[in-house]
Amino acid sequence: MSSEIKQRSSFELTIRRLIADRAGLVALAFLVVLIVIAVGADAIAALTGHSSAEQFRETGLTPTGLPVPPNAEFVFGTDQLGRDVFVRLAYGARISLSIGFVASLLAAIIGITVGLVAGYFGGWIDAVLGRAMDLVMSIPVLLCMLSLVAVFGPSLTLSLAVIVFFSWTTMGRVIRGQVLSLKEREFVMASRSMGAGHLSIMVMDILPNLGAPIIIYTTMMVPISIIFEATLSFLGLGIVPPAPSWGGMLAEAANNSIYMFAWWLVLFPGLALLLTTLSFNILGDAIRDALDPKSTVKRSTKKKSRPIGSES
Amino acid sequence: MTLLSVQNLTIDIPTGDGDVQAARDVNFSVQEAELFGIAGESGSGKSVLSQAIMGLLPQAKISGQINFQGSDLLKLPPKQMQRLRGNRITMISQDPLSSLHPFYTVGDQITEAIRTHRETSARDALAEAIEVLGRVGIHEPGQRVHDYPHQFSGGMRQRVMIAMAIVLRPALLIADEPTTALDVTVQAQIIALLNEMRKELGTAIIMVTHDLELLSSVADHAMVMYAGNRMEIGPAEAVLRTPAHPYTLGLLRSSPSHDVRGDLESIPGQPPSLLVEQKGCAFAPRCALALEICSGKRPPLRRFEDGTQSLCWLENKAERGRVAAAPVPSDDEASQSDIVVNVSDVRLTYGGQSFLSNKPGVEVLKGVSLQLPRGTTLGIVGESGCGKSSLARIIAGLTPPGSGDVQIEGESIVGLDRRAWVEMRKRIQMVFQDPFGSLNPKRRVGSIIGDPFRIQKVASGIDRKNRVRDLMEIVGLNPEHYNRFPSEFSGGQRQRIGIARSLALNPSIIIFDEPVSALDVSIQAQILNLIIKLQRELGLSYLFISHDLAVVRHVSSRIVVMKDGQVVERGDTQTLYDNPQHPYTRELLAAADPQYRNAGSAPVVDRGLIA
Amino acid sequence: QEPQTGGTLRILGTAEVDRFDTVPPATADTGSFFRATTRQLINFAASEDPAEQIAPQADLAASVPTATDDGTTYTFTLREGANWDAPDGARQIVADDVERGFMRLCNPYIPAPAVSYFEDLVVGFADFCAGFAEVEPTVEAMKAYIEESDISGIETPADDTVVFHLNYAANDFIYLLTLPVTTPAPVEVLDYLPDSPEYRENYISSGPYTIASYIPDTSLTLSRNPAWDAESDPLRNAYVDEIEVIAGVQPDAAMQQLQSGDGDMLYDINVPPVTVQMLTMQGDEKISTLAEGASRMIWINTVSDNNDGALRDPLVRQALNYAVDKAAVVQQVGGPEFATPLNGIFPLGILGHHDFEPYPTPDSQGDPERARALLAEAGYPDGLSLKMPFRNAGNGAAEAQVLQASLQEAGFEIELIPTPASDFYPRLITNFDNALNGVWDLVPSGWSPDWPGGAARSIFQPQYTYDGTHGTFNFSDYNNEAANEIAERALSTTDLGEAELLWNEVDEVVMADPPTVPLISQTTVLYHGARVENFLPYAAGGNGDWTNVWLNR
Amino acid sequence: MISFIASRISFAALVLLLLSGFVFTLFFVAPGDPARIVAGERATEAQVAMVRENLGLDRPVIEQYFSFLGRSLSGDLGFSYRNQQPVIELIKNRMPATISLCIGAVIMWLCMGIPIGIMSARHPGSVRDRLGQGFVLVGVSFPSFVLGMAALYFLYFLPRQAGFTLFPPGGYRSFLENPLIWAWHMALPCFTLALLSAAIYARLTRGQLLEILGEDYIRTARAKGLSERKVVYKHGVRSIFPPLTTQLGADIASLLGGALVTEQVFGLQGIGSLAVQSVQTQDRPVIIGVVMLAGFFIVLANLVVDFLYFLLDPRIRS
Ligand SMILES: Nc1ncnc2c1ncn2[C@@H]1O[C@H](COP(=O)(O)OP(=O)(O)OP(=O)(O)O)[C@@H](O)[C@H]1O
Ligand SMILES: Nc1ncnc2c1ncn2[C@@H]1O[C@H](COP(=O)(O)OP(=O)(O)OP(=O)(O)O)[C@@H](O)[C@H]1O
Ligand SMILES: [Mg+2]
Ligand SMILES: [Mg+2]
Repeated sequence: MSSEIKQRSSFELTIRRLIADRAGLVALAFLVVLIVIAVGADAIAALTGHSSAEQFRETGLTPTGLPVPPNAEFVFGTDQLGRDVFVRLAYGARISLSIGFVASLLAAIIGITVGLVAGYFGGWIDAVLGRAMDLVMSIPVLLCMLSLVAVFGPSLTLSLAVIVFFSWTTMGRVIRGQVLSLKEREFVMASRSMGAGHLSIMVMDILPNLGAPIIIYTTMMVPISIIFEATLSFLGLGIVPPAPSWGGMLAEAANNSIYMFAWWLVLFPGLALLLTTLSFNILGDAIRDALDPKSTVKRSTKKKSRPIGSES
Repeated sequence: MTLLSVQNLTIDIPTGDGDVQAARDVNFSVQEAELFGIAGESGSGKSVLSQAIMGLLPQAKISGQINFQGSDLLKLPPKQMQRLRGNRITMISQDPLSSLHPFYTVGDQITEAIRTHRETSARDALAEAIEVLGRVGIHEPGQRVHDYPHQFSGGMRQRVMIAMAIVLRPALLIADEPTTALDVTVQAQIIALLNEMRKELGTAIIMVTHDLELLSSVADHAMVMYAGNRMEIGPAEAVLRTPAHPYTLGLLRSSPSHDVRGDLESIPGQPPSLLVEQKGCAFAPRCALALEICSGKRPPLRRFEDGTQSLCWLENKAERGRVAAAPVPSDDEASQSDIVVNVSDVRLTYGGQSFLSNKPGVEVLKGVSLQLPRGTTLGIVGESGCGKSSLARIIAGLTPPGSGDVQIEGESIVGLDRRAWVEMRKRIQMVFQDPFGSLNPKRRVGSIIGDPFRIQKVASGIDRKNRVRDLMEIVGLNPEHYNRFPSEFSGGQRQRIGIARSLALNPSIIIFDEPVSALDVSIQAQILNLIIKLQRELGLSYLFISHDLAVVRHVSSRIVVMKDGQVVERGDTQTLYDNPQHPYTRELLAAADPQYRNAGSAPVVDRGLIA
Repeated sequence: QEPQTGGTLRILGTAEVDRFDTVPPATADTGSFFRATTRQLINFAASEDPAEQIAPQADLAASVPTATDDGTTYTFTLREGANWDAPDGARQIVADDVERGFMRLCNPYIPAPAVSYFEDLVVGFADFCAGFAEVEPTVEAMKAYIEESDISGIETPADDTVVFHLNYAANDFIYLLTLPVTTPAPVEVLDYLPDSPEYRENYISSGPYTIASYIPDTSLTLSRNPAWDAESDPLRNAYVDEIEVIAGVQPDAAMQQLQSGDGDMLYDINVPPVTVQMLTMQGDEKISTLAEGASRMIWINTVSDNNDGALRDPLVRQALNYAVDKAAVVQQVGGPEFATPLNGIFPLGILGHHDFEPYPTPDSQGDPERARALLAEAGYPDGLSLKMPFRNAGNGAAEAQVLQASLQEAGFEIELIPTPASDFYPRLITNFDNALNGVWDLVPSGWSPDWPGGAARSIFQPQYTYDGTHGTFNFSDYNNEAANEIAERALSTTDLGEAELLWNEVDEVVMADPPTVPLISQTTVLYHGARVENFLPYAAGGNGDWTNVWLNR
Repeated sequence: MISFIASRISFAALVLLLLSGFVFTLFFVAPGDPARIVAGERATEAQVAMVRENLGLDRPVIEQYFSFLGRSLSGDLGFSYRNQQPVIELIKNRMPATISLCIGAVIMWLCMGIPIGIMSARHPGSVRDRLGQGFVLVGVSFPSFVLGMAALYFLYFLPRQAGFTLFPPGGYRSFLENPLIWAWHMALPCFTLALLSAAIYARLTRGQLLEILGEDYIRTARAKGLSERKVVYKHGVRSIFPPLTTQLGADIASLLGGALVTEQVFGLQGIGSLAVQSVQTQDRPVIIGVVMLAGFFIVLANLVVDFLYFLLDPRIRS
């Protein structure tokens, strides 16, 4: 019976530690709320009666076309086209989060595959893949993005492709490094001595041990991708209007100097971006701590004690 | 004169899971120029104790007294403690490889120690560093002082650590397992060196170790710890020849001795968790002589005439004397002609073949030949780096030999195609040194042991599960623990998992590559017993690799001695012991025999230390 | 307030002054620079009065001549004391320089697009250009050709007299002569390729300022031209000593600097409507407006087979005209101060503009019902799906979304395609193949005439006529013989009043079969720093006149 | 070492070759027409054709590419379509601003990230730790254009409106002319750019240092009787330099990207804004020049980083 309880204890412990981390929990809660908002953006639109692209030229704009500040009808104010910022933020969450998730996921998959293969096989395969990673890292990202968009025109797919193309290398390097040391571990040798093939070793023996870096780097990559998209929007290379993304909203506010007048156009998307990034980072930290009990012990032991350094 | 006296020392280390009670009411004292030994299983609190004396446990809750030269170290302000540390009290630790800063030269690190405590010019400090390096036996210290730690061998690094520890002529030197990470031959030299320092400088030495044999030969007084308790203390001779406490006795009985083969008497079970409050005797659950009272009440202190004190309910010393071990089946019964492993003139060179570098490769194996008859054990000994593991990997088919041939049951394994190779796995299996590293930490034990079935596509589903449970039973694991992760097992249990896995496919040959060197003596005995039992019951043939002669001797009927990639001597165990032919074999034997390690008579050959 | 001389005028821009030479195509903003360093026969005065802004004045010419020979001959006398800042000292600008200037226009190295206005008009110019096109684009070959050839329609009987002979009467010829491309050229420039680094290094100014230093892409400093004689120049006062044009400043940074007094004027930066409204609210009076004849419209692709050629049907195009909410577009760019709804092809401030509403909607807010009805009548009761690329810069995205919103309401499903500014005209729109292949259905576009005022030709000809060779800015080869015929009459009459009526008629004829949806007439809003006094809009530069402001120090 | 440098240089050459090929193809795959931009929007087809011929754009792509390669080998990157200046000249003019920006930012982020990381690692879990990490996280949470604009608005515009000057509005001043003014002008842009990466370094420092403080050799240092300060700074911090160096190498490419936006916002005429400008005007020779230059610098910086690593870690040295 006790064995039944203990069966899951490693996973359970991780979850317990995760729950014990209050900051991590708050971050997680925020992200969950955000996802709910993103998924339920249509409901929000229905609730407010404002769609994301609808322009309220009478109530949402002054006669000279200035946006109106937060009020009863528009809780977060309107933008320069008289659209409801709140509703657009909700839809923006959808797009920004999808970009974040999809880009990080794709980049993670590529990075993991390449890192795994390079690290595991070593030799010329590693040399070729390693150089390929170096090559990608030697490409001035934004410059090439600029050129690419100049040629193909901006689109969500292109933004995604570029973000993915330039961000898988981080994961690839980390994974490769880990695999290099993992494949020297005796349990790999043990599998080999039992006749396991390369694929079996990579998938059954090495991959399960990469959980921590994969989760940590993927969570870190999500906000980075979201911000990257914002920068692209600023340079006019982002997604296609009238679809809103947070970065695009910020870029619109920035581009027409409208932020000097309409603070709400910067504040709300900025806040959304800030909280999301913070949450992902805090969550990433929390997961890392939870996955790596060593660091938890270290932290919690030292938390209670006086700092090592104080001498007086 | 008493240099250090520790009284009622209790140490609690707070962790996320609760307080670890790493030391409980420990008392002892150390005289000037004395060698005081502390022994005990892993996790018994030896290191915590020595760090507490050094004042390196700022986060711990410490009570009691540590009197050093008249002042209580626990009450000393941090600044003053800092002044003592590294100056009057110094420390060398177990792992010389990681205890030196990799980015500073050896000289820098020694002069830093000097200049922290004494006003000297950099130049004088360097001269002093060179002098002390010479004293610990580093050749050409004037040049080597500018080298980085990685340019030194393990033994030399430990010498540097010692140099750093004695350069300020401390009153007390704490050596926390100073030789565990080193080769037997190097070990002997380090011990000799420490003894010499003790005599020359009058430094008292606290030596922490779990090598009881070693302690009995060098220590003046010895203390045995278990789960944070001082179980026994007294003159080393007395404690280790006629132990009072059942725990000490158990430890001694678990050690493979040089003259007896057969089953060892191991201490069953494993040490308790230090997170749990101890009510009675911590050792009670594992103690063969336990009384009812043992688990309920804290045992009293018993004093004996020979000066030993023991923390035990038994009024008399625990029984001394060995149970006659069941004899290992004689190899003569096995037909010498049925050779299951035949290695002929195997050579191996690492590197060198690549066209990118024109460096010559390192020749690791220089023509090794050996035969393993069916149902017997062939022991392979040799110092670290002599190519034992490389040889094992070649025989196991994991590394192709550079040249030469390996035949398993008459079939060459060189140049097999993938299918035949996979098929060959069923005949020969391997058990690895590190019970922590050889099990995938992220997979459940059931699936680890079932791996051979999965890989070889032998059994699946319920069938596989049942077979795994059977295997677990064979090696003495609770089949209920099928779904646990390796981290939930102790070292000894993990090694059992490894053995169970190697048995899965009913191999005829198992290669053990240092299967017990990472384990405590008590656990080691359990595993050795298991190995011997399995051989008896399943008629397996073993290749047994170790650098510990006693262990090899205990299990093997024939022994091969390797040095620098070559076999220098071979023969059946008894003959080899009684009449070693090769000087290296003699050296090994000498280094392993405690009688040789006493100061003065140590055959200090500086071989291997100075590269 | 008394004018003050001296000081350095700081002009902020995102891009640098793109051309030093008047021949290669330049942005309209470069007009301000040309104003300071070059002189033309005719020019405009800097003024706050909209009428005066577009009245041609004599610059190099001693006076504005009237046409003779039924409007086909113009005779100019050059002003005395108007000098080149030649390497060997000041030298009088002569008639040959004027002709040389025209000759350089069709050089084979990098020709001036505006040459098309003169090629047919000036006698013998077409032949000259045809010959020039055969010449190697090297300095030597081009110099030789210019030196040995002649434009028969430009006579230089004396150093101070130039006579232009036209193939037909053109009542806007005087306006054409205000174009920077008509700047005379000194003999020295023949030694350099047009606007090459050597040309820039050896710049010869004729205006009150000349180049003191130039760091490509970063800054351009103008200092006083010693050869310039104030007496000879009625239009420029040149109060400041130095003019520094600083490039690389982003629009909102520039606005901040202007408000803080760290900058004086803007170069290629349009004042964002929001900023102007903020400033107006704060009671800032440094705001002025300038009507240059700029307009915005939606071009309709009438040549593609998209939607089975639905857009070829005039009914559908009329539906589009009914559908668009022009008031929203006005609101979007900042309200009535900045723009007025436009219903014809000629914007406000252009000779030919008149108030008419061929497709009236309430308050210009669009009439979706009417549009739907027309659509249904044309056979598209379920509406149409249309692709609309837009220029993804500045106000482009906002405008496109406003248009999308009102068109959507009338049953037009609009797919927006953001296009980088660098691609929009050069690659997407002016490439006729894209129209043919249906890459776009609608495209929001803008047009400014090459000169202000009597510029109906500069609006009608490039956009609404087709003579067999594809015109770059006539995106779907629109042609209307009736309109062409009326326009010809409007151009050749010497009576400007009659010309105006004829142009009105042209407008109506075109709009009856609309190739476009006119959106708004735009007014440029100008702003300057607090130190700047006497800020007078200069129509041909689209900004305040550098040569007439002074600094309040 | 020599073979290492040689392999690095040949890799650099390969990178540049591939980059140039990439950019070249990119601009030929699409029917973008620089000739039209040069000839002017209102030029006729005939005029555009004439310009196209003069620019050599009518020749086969391969031929253009190889003639470009040939010329660039001799250091000639061609002329800008836009203002006909030699590309090399343009880039040379723009270098000081970008180099100042990048170096300044690197120094600033190291000066922010490492101390914060050290502080955090010394007191993990403390309020100071959380605050430090929070501060740097704000840096990564905003796109750099927002940070830059906020910096300009709050640190230049508002004080200026209030009647005093805190920071200049942007623009680049030569270091050689007046280092103080240079520094004053570079402060905000460098800070903006630095804030982006400071967080990464603070966290890296924190993590690495925490790990290193648990190493045996740190215990040795303590056992020597060194003060805690010395233990942390001399023994602990010294060990985080190699991993930091590696990170630095990996960051060079994104640094250039960040510089691009920062230059835009602060009106610095550097390589980044040159790139934006050239892309906007399809100034192909300049784009190719800039991309190749950037690639070259990234490879070069990585070479330097490798060399630094080599100097910093004696284990690799021998
Ligand atoms: N810093 C620490 N924080 C929490 N627990 C600790 C710490 N250091 C040691 N312990 C625990 O204290 C107990 C005693 O550890 P210690 O290192 O003294 O054992 P040891 O006798 O030296 O063993 P070994 O022979 O393996 O070195 C162990 O249970 C260990 O897990
Ligand atoms: N993959 C490898 N590449 C290069 N050299 C190697 C490799 N594996 C081992 N060596 C070297 O070969 C020699 C023999 O190694 P091996 O592991 O066989 O020694 P060993 O006798 O098993 O030592 P130990 O007792 O430490 O396990 C050593 O010098 C080692 O450094
Ligand atoms: Mg220990
Ligand atoms: Mg003539």
